[in-house]
Amino acid sequence: MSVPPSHLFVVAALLFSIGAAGFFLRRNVIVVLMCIELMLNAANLSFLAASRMHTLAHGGQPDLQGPIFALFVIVIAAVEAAVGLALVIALYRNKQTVSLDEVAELKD
Amino acid sequence: MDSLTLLVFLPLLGALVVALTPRDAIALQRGITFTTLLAVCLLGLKACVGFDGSSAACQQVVDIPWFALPAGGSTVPVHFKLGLDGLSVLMVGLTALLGPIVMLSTWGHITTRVKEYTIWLLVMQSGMLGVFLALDIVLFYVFWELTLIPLYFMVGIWGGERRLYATIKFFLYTMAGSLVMLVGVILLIYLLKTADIQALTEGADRLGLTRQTWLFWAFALAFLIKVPSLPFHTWLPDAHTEAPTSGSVILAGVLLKMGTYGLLRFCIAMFPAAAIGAAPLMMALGMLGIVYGALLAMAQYDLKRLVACSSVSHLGYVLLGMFAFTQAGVRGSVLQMVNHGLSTGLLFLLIGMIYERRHTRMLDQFGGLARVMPLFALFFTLAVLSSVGLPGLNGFVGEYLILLGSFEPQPWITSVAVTGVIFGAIYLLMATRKLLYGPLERPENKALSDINLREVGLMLPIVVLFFWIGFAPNTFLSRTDASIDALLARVAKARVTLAAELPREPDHR
Amino acid sequence: MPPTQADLVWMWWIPLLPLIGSAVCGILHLLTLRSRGAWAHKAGGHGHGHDHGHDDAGHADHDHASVEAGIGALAYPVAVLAMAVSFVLALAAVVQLGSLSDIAVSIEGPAWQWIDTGVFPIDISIVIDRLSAVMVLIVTGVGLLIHVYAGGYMKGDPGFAKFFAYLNLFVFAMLMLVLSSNLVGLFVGWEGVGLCSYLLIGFWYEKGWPAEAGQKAFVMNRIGDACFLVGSFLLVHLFGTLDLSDIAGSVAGKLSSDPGAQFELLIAGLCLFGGACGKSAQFPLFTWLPDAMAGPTPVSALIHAATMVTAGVYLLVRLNPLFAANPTLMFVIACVGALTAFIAGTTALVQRDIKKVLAYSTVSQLGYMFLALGTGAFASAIFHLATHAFFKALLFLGAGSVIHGMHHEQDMHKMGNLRRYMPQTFLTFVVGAAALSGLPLMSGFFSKDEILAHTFARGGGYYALWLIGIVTAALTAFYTWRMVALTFFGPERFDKAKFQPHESSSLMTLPLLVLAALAILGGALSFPAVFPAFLQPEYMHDWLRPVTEPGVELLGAAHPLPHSTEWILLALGALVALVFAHTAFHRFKHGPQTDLATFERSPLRARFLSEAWGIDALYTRFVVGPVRVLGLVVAALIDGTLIDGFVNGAAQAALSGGMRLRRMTSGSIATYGLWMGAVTALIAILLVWNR
Amino acid sequence: MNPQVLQDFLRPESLWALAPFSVLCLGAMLVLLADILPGTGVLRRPLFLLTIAAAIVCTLRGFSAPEATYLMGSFHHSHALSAWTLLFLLSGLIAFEFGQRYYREEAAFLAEHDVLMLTSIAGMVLMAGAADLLTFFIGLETLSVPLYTLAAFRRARSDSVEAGLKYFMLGAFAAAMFLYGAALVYAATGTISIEVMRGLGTTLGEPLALVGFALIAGSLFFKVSVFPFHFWVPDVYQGAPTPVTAFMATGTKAAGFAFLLTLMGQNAVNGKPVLPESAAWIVGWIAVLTMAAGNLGALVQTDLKRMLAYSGVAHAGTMLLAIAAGWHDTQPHGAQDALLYYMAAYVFTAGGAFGLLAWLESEGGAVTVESLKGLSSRKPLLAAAMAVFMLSLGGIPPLGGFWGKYLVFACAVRAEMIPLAVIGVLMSVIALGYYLKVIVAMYMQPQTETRSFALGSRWAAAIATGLCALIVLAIGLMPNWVLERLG
Repeated sequence: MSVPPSHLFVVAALLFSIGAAGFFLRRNVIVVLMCIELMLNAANLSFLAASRMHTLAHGGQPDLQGPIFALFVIVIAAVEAAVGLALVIALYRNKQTVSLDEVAELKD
Repeated sequence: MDSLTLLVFLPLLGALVVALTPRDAIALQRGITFTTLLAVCLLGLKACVGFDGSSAACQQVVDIPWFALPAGGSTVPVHFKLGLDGLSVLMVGLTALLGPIVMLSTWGHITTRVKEYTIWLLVMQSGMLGVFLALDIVLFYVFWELTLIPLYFMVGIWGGERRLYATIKFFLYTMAGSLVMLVGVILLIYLLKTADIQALTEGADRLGLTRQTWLFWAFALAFLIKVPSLPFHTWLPDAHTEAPTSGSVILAGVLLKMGTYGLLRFCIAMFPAAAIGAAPLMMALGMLGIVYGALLAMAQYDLKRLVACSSVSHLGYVLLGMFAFTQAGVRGSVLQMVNHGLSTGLLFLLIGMIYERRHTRMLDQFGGLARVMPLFALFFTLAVLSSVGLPGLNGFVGEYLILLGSFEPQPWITSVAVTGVIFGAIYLLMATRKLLYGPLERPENKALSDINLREVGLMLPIVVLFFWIGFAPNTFLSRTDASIDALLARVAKARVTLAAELPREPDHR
Repeated sequence: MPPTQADLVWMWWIPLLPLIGSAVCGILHLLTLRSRGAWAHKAGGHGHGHDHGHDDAGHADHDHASVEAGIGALAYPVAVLAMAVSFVLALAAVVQLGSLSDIAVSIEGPAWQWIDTGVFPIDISIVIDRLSAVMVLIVTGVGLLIHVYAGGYMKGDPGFAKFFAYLNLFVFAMLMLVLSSNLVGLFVGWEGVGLCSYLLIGFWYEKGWPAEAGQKAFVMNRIGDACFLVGSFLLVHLFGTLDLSDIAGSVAGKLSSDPGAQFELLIAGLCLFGGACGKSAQFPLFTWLPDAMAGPTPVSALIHAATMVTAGVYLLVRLNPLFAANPTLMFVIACVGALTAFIAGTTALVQRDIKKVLAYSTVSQLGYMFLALGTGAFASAIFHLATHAFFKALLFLGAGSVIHGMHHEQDMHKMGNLRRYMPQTFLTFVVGAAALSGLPLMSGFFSKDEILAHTFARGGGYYALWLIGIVTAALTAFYTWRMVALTFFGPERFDKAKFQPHESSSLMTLPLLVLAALAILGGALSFPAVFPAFLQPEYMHDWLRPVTEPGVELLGAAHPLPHSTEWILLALGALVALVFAHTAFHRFKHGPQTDLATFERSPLRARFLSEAWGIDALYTRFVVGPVRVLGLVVAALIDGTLIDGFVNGAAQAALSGGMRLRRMTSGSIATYGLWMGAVTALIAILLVWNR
Repeated sequence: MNPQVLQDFLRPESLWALAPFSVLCLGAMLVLLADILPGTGVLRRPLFLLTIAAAIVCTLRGFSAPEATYLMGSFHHSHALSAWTLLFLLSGLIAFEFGQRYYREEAAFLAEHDVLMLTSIAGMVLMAGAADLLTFFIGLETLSVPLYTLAAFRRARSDSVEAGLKYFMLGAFAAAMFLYGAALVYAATGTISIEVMRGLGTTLGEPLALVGFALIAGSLFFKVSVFPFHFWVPDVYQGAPTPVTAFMATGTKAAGFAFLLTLMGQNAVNGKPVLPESAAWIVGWIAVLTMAAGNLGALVQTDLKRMLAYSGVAHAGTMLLAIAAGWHDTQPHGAQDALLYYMAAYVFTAGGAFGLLAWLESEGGAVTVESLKGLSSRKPLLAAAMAVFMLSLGGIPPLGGFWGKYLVFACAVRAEMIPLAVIGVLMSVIALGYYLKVIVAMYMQPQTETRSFALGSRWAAAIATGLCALIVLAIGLMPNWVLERLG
C-alpha cells in the first residue's frame, strides 16, 4: 500500500506555504534561511511526487527527470546555505546582529 | 560627393574640425565655423537656384542604402536619401542663408565657451538641412530629433536666468510630440513596407480612412507642437525669451518651419483624406493662433517675448492657408514660412543688438532711440513693417495669398483671421513707438552707439530679400508651384474617393 | 486710334519718378546721419526740452556740420523736380486721354506681373481713365505746390532730406492708388499712403505725442483696411477677378443673373465702405484725423486734406455700381456722410488750435462728399473733392505760414491782427475761407450747392439729410470766419517782445497765390445746370459720365429739379453762407471773448463739442481698454494659468507619483518578497481565470 | 547510457557549441590556480583577459555553427545564443575593466573577484542556452551565487553586505519559486524540456501548469527586475560595488531575457510561447507598469546610482514589451532581434554609465546630481561621454539606444499593442526628464561642491569609457552592424 501522489502534492504545497509565510514574517536571518530551505524541499517533494505519478502513468517505466532535478536541487540548496551563512557572518561582523530589521538601510 | 550630401555633412565636418581646436582659440573657431556656414550657404543657394520649379519631382536626389529594418515577415530597406522638391526648396534656401548670418551675430553675444557653441551651431545646421532634405522617413526622424539637442544646449548654457526651465520645457514638450510621431512612423512603415517618403506618399491612400486619421493625428501632434499652434505653444515664449539671440533666430527662422513643413510633407501629402476631415479644425486653430498670439503679444513688456508671441500669430497664418487646400492658400503659406523666418529673424537679431548694448529688453527702459541709433531705427522699422504685412515688403504677399486662398473655403474663419492685420499693427507699432520714438530721457540710452558695419552687413541680405519677395515674389513662388499643384491634386483625388465612400478598412492585412 | 500699351511705357514714369526721388532723398538723408549722430549727442542734452525739435536743431548747430546740411538741402530740388516732371507727364497723359474719340476708353500702361496666385495673376498695372485723370492731376499738381512750399517750411530741420523722402514716397503710393487697374494694386497704394501718413505724422517723434498720433492713425486705418480686405475677397468670390473696371462693369449683369448675390454684394459694399470710412475719416473712424495734425503742416495740407483722405471717395466712385446696386446701402452712406459733416462742423466751432479747426472742417467736408456719394451724385463728390483739395490745401498752407510766422504758435487766442504782418498770407487765406464757407461764386459755393441740390432732388428720407447739409453749411461759414477773425483781426494777443510775426518767404507764398487762384476758379469745373450753356454747366458730370453711368443707371437718376427750385436752393445756400459768415466775423473780430464766455456759460457743452462729442473717450472706454484687458487676461489666465498650469501640473504629477513610489521602496526584504509572492499569485489567478 | 552521453558530448560540433562555457570554467580554475601557486599572482589579469578573449573567439566561431540541441536535448545552440554569449562576455569585460583600481581594501581578494565573475558569466551562457528547466536552473544558480558574493564583495562596508544579503535572500526566494513552479509544470506535463512542452498544446492550459508557469515567470521577472519584482534593484545596485552593479545591470538582465525569450519570446511564426495568449496582455501591462515605476522612481532620485538603477527597471519594462508582443508578432524572431539589439546598446550604454560612476566615486563619496555640477568644465571628455550615455538611454537618435527603442516598439505595433506602445513612448518622455537633469548638472550649472580627492587617472576605465561611447554612437549611425548579425 502506498501514499497517492496527490497527498504528497498537498503536503508539498503546505510546506511551500509555510516556508513562504516564514519568509515574509520572521525577522531572524537564520530562520528565514531555513524557511527558504523548506520551500526548496517542498519543490523537491513535489518533483518526486510528480515523477512517481508519471511512473505510475507510464506503467512502472521510471521517469527519472524528477529525481535528478531533486538531486541537483539538494546540491544547490547546500551551496546557497553556505553562501547565505557566509553573508550572515559578514553581516554580524558589521552590525553585531542577525535581525533582518537591521538590513533595511538601503532604501528610498 | 554630390552637393546635397555635402550640404548635410559639411557642417558636421566643420564641427569635427572645431572640436579639435584648442579651447581658447576663439578667433580660429569662429573663423572655421563662419567659413563652413558660408560655404554651406553658397552650396545651398546654388542648389536652390539650380532647382527646376516646373516639375513636381524630387531633384538632385542622393540615394544611398543605409540599413534594413524588420517590418513583419519582411525587412524594409532604410536609405540615406536626400532630395529637393518644391515644398522643401525654399526652406533649404532659408536655412542655408541664415547660417552665416546667425554666426556673424554671435560675435556680439557669445563670448564664453565659444567652442561648444560653434559646434552646436554647426550640428544644428546639418540637422535642419537634413530635416528638409530627407526623403526617407526614418532619416527624417533621425534629423528631426537631432535638431533638438543643439538648441537644448544653446538655451541651457548661454540662455537667460530662467534658461533651465525653458530649455527642459522645450525639450520635453517637443519630445512628447515627436515620440507619438515615432509610433506613427513605425506603424506606417509596417503597414506600407517601405520607408521611402515618395513611396509612402503614393501608398498611403491605400490605407483606410480610419487608419489614415489615426496616423494623421499621430504626425500632426508632433508638428503642431513644433509650429507651435494653440494650445501647444506655451514652450515657445519661454524658449525664445531665454535663448541667446542666435538661438532665437534659428528657432524662429527655421525650427518652427519644420513643423509647418512636416504638416505639408506628411500630414497633407500622405493622408489627404484625413487632412480634408481635419481641415476646418486646423484652419480654426490657425485663426485662433493669429488672434490669440496677437492678444498675447499685446500684454508683453519684454520686447523679445513680444516678438515670440507674435510668432504664434504669424504661424497661425501659415496653418490657415495650408489647410485651405487652394492654390493661393498653400502657396501663400509656403511663402509665409520664408517671410516669417526673415522678418522675425531680423527682429530677433535687432533685439539682440540692443540687448548687447543695453542689457535689458524691457520696453519701459527705452524711448527715443531713433535719435541716437538712426540706422538701427531704420532696420527695426523695416522689420516691423515687413511683419505687419505692408505691401511692397515680403510679409504682405504671403499674408494676402493666404487670406485670399482661405476665404473661399472658410469665409467666416478667414474674416476673423483678418483682424490679425489690425492686432499686428497695434502691438508692433506700440513696441516701435516705445523703443524708438518719444523723448530720449535716460542717460544710458543717450550713450548708446548706433549699429556697426558688421551688424549692418549681416542684416543687409535679409532686407534685400524683403524687397525682392515684396516686389517679385514669383521668383520664389514659381519654384514651388509644380509641387503644390501635385499636392493639391492628391487632395482633390482624395475628395473624390471620399465622396465615393472610401472603404472603412484597409484592403490589405 | 488708341495707343497700345507698348508705346505707353512712359506712363510708368508718373509714379516712378516720385519713387526714385524718394530713394535719392533717402540716401541723402543717410549721408547726413554721420553728423546727425553727433548732433544728437550735442542737442540730446537740452534738445528734447523744446516743443519743436526741428528749428531748435536749426539753431543748435548752425556752425556744426554745415556740409551735411548742404547735402541734405539737395533733397529739395530733387524732390521738387521729380514732382514737376511727373506732373507734366500726367498732364500729357490726360491730354492724350482727352484726345481719344471714344469717351469710354482709358489708356493703360504695360502691367508688371506681380503675384501668381495660381488661380489668376495679380498685376501691378497703371491705367488712366477719366476718373483717375482728375485724381492724378490733383495729386501731382497740388502735390507739386506743397513740395515747393515745404522747402521753405521745413528749412533747417535735421530731418529735411528724410521729410522729402517720405513726401515723395507718399506721392508715389497715392499715384499707385489712383492709377492701379485692380483692387490689389489699389490696396498697395492704400496701405502705402497709410504708412507715409504714419511716418509723417510722427515726423517729430521726439515730442512723443506725434508718434502716438501716427500710431493711432495707422491702426484706425488698419481697421478700415481689414474691412477692405474682406470686401475684396468677397468680390473675388463673386466675380472671380480683382480688375476694377471688370467688377464695376459686371455688377448689373450679376444682379440679373442671380438675385441671390444681392446679399453678398451688400456685404462686400459695406466692407469696402468701412475701408473708405477708415481712410476718409468718416464717422465713427474719424478721430485719428484731428490728431494727425501733429505732423508738419505741409503734410496736413497734402495728406490730410487734399489727397489721401479722399481715397475713400475715389474708391466708392470707382466701384459705384457695387454701392448703387443697393439703395439701402446708398442711404446708409449718405447718412454717415451727413452725420460726419454735422459732428465735425459742430466740433470745429469751438477749437482754439487753428489746425484743429481746419482738421475738423476737413472731416466735415469729406462728410459732404460721402453725402454726395450716398445720393448717387458721384460726379459732384469728385467735384467737391477737387475744389476742396484746392481751398483746403490753401487754408492749411496759409495756416502753416501763420504758424511759421508765429514761431509755432497754433492757438488762435494768442494771435490776432496778423493781416498787418503777413498780408499775402492774409489775402490768400481769406480767399480760401471764402471758398470753404461757400460764399457765392467761389469754388466751394458751387460744389457744395451741387451736393445739396442732388440730396434735395432725391427726396424722401434725403430731405432730412439735406436739412443737416444746409445746417452744416451754416456751421462751416461760422467757424471759418471765426477763424479768420481770430487770426487776422482784433487786438494782437501775442507778446511782441518775444518775437515779431513775419511774412513767410516767397517759396511759401507763391504756392498760396496759385492755390488761391484755383480756389476761386475751381467752380468752373462744373457750373450748376441752370447756368447758360457756353459756361459748360455740369462739365464734371459729362467728363465722368463713362465712369459714373453704370451706378447712376442702377440707382436710377433722380428726376431733375425744376430750374426755379434750383435757383431757390442756390440763393438759399448763398444766403446762409453770407449770414453766418457775417455773424461769426462780427462776433469775433474784437477777440475771443465770446469763446471764453461760451466756455464759462456751459463748460460741459463746450467740452462735449470741443472733444468731438466725446467719441474718442468712448473708444478708450469701450474698445481700447477692453482689448488691453483681454490681452492681459489671455496672457495671465489662459496662457499662464490654464495651459502652462496643465503643462507644469503634469510635471508635478510625475514628481509626486515618484515620491509616492519612494515610500514603497521601504528597504525591507520581507515586504519585497511579499510583493513578489502576491503578484505571482495574482498572475497565476489571472492565467487560470482566463484559460 | 553514459558512453552515449560521452560520445554525444565529444562530437566536435557539440564541443564547439559548448566551447565558450567550457573556456570560461577552465579560465576560472586557472585564475584560481594562479592565485594559489606562489608568484603567479601577476597572471591574474592576463589570464582573465585571455579567457574572455578565447571565449569571444569561440563565440564568434559559434555564429557559423548550425542550430542544434546538445547534451541530450538540454542545451540549445543557436545563432542568437552566440549573440547573447557575446553580450555576456562584453558586459563582463566592461565591468572588469572598470573594476581596475576600484577596490582599495579588498585588493587581496581580487582573484576571487575575477573567478566569481567568470563563473557568473558561465552561468549566464548556460541560462541562455538552456533547453530545459533543469539546465536553466543550474545556469541560474551558477550565475546568481557568485553575484551574491560579488555584491557583498566589499565586506567591510555594511551597505555592500546588506546589498549582498538582500540580493541573496530574495534571489533564493525567487529560486524557490522557480523550483516549485518547475515541479508543478513537470507534474502537469511530465517533462522539463521546453521543446517537448511546446509540442503538448492543450495540457499547457491545465491550472497546475499555469500556476507553475506563473511561479517560473515570477522568478524570471525578479531576475530581469520588473515591477513589482524590482524593489531590490535600487537597494542592491546602490550597495554593491559599482563595477559589479554594471555587470548585474547588463549581464544578468540579458541572461534573464534570453531565457524569457526561450520560454515566451517565440512567436506566431516560429512556435507559439508556452504560456497561453491571455498572458500577452498581462505581461504587456506589467511592462507598462514597470516603465512607469522605473521612470517615476528615477525622477525623484538624487544619487546617480539609484537613478540609473531605476532607469534600468524602466528599460526592463520596455524590453518586456517586446516579450509581450511575442504572441502576435508577425516577424520571425522579432522580439529576439529587438531585445538583442536593445541589449547590445544597453550593455555599452549602461555599462559605460555605471562604469563612469565607479570612476567618479574615486573623487570620494557617492555620485549625486549635485556632485556632477560643472563636470563639463572639469572633465570635458568625461562629461561628453556621460552625456552620450544619457542621451542614448533616453533613446535620442542617432545613438544606439534609439534603434533599440524603435525595434521594441515596432514589435508592439506589429502585435497590434499600439496603446501600450503609445503609453511606452510617453513614459520615455518622463525618462528624458531625469536624463536631462544629469546633462543640465554637468553642462549648465556651476560646480557647487568639491570632492575630497581629485579624480584618479585610470587607463583601463578611460579606454573602456571611450570605447563604450564610440560604440554607442557607431551602432546608432550604423545599426546594420548589429542588425545583420542577429536574424
